[in-house]
Amino acid sequence: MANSAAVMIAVDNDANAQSQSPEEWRQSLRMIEAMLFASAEALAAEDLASRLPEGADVAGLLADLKETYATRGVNLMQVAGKWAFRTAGDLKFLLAREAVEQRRLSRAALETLAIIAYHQPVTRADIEEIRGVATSTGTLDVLLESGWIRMRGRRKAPGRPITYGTTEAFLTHFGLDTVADLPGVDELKAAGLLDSRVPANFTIPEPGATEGLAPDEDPLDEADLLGDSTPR
Amino acid sequence: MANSAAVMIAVDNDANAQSQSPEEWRQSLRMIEAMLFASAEALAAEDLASRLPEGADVAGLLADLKETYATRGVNLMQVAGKWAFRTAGDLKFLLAREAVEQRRLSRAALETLAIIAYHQPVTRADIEEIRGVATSTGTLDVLLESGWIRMRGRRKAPGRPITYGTTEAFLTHFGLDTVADLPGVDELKAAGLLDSRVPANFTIPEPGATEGLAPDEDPLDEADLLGDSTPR
Amino acid sequence: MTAAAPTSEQDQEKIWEAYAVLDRGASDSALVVDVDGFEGPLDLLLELARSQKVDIARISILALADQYLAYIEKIRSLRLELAADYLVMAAWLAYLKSRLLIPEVSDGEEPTGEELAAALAFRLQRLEAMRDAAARLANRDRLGRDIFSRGDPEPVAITRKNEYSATLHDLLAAYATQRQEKAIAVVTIGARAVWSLQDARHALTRLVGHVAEWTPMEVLMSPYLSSLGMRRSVTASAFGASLELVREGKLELRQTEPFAPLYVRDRTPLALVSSETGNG
Repeated sequence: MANSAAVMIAVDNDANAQSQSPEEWRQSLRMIEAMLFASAEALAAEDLASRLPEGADVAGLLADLKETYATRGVNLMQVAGKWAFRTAGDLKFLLAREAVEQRRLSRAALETLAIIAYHQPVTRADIEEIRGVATSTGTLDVLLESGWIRMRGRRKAPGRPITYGTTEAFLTHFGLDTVADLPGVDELKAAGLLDSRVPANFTIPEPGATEGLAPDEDPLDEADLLGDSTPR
Repeated sequence: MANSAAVMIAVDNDANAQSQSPEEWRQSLRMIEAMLFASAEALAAEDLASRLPEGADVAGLLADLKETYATRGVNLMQVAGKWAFRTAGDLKFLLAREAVEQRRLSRAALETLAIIAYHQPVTRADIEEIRGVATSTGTLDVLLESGWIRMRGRRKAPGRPITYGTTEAFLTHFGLDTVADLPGVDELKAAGLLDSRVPANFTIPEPGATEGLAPDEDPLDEADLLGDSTPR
Repeated sequence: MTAAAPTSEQDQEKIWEAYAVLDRGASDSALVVDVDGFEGPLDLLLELARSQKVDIARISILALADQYLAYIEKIRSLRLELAADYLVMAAWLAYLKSRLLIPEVSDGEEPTGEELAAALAFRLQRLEAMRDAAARLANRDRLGRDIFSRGDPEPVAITRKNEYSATLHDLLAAYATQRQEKAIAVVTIGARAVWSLQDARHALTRLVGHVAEWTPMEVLMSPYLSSLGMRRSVTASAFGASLELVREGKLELRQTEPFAPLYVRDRTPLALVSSETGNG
């Protein structure tokens, strides 16, 4: 029974947690389980901690719970820096009837989304440079409307072009904890393919964090935030 | 670890289910878990069976799962003959949140409260007579909600109007030992709260006892205690 | 890498059609690539590179340039219109080819043919990497399609609770102020019970013609003196009104000494002297 492994680990964790008795540990696990199960949205560790007994080892409890559920039909996942129960990926065939209709992205939109995700912060010109095609306004609109990308700021460069990045909703939808978890991001970085320049001068930019601004980024102007979301 | 008991039972059940190997049994458990988790409503055993491998022992699987979750933060429950995960009864409190809003009493409410404090037991008509304006239901509601006033009884008079008085919480909040500690005319004058030129016949009452009933008071009717607390 | 000016996405359609025609018309072409359409020259180059069936990283840029140029030539031979950026790319590749074929001495300023080729290879690799990334992203287990959150989340019940605050000072100030205001308000209401001069005149006028004998004012006004607080007001107003009526020649007044009762009667034509006494 694969479950026994999880139980073993849980017991080990119990032994490690000096501040909580096994009974308290078990009760805290139950509480986290209940809160995460009840919510459709992911919950931050701090939110969970605020409802647990003072001094509870939330990180340890979550690790324990994740282990326990790893082999089950419902898994504990880290998405967008938060925690959530989700059905196991291999059981998707069972759940087709629960599926909500997905926004169908055109190939151009999907490619643009990938470029924004891996290269963020990027300007429209950056995207066009990578794709070798002009980006139609519609493509960025669709992505902005989906809530998966957002205007992050303005590049500190002539014309102060708007920079784009991904959102928390993007991470949640694609089941990513952070943009550093994008598939193959490390290999791409190592190959210099996330660089905006030829690999001759080999500086590899990190795909910037989704929060905060890059060193060459300014915050958005007030007008950017007020006006319609479509950049000219 | 309570979970090991569940594991034991699962193993027992595995042995009983001749049609399914332990691996198949485990997989079926995972499937039920995922289906129940993702479903917007409770599912009948037949619903589950129709999506499980042919010949799966749904009743046995459900019993196994119910046992597994019995000690956890979420339980597998049968609701109107159908199955669903629900937060464990003792953890329901985690799903309730109290939003406390700090509010200041309106001038009308303060006046009414003071009149109730000094003149108790008072009826609504008494309050209106003293204030010279009609008292909105809202004002008394707010004061009842604050926990500082209560319905004491009914005046032995035509219409048997409800009488109001202050509570323990009132004394606690305002740092008074008894209502008799409320300052009199001279003290109010000394504190500069009353003009020294108030007419000579100006008096303020010595507040009566907060406990017990006044001679002209009846206890509240049973209906007063049961119904909504808002007197019409 | 400025050679490939971006082409609009509408233009792709034209290219796609062109390609479809080409595909049908030239089945012997070595460049049969089965795609929906090209998104610009870079996309076309990438597809051509893929058709070489080798790792893009080790592609021969020279061979690729040849392929592209041959392909463009083919389309032109079919007299199909080509978007400008495809032609710009063709010109640039022809230039690149010449730089690669003719050995050159690096002057340190201009990039060498190898550097230009490397830059193109990089762009192709990067575009391909992004294509792959997009596909991997699209094929991830996506929320609501492949993996699911709780279908019947249990709502968090938020109970709103108001907490009131007030100080004893607030309470006492409100009480004292209110009681004091009310005490003054009583006086104001008393003032409202004034018998106006007009009321008095109205009452007296109705009596004119019916008071032949000297009659004490108090007796005439007795119906109005009934309410206690009104006495002064009635007396004062009646006196005032009577003076007006005397001046108008309708009544006569008589008072024997200060504060003595005031007598009233209708004015008689002979009673001219009596009116002098009306000065109480």
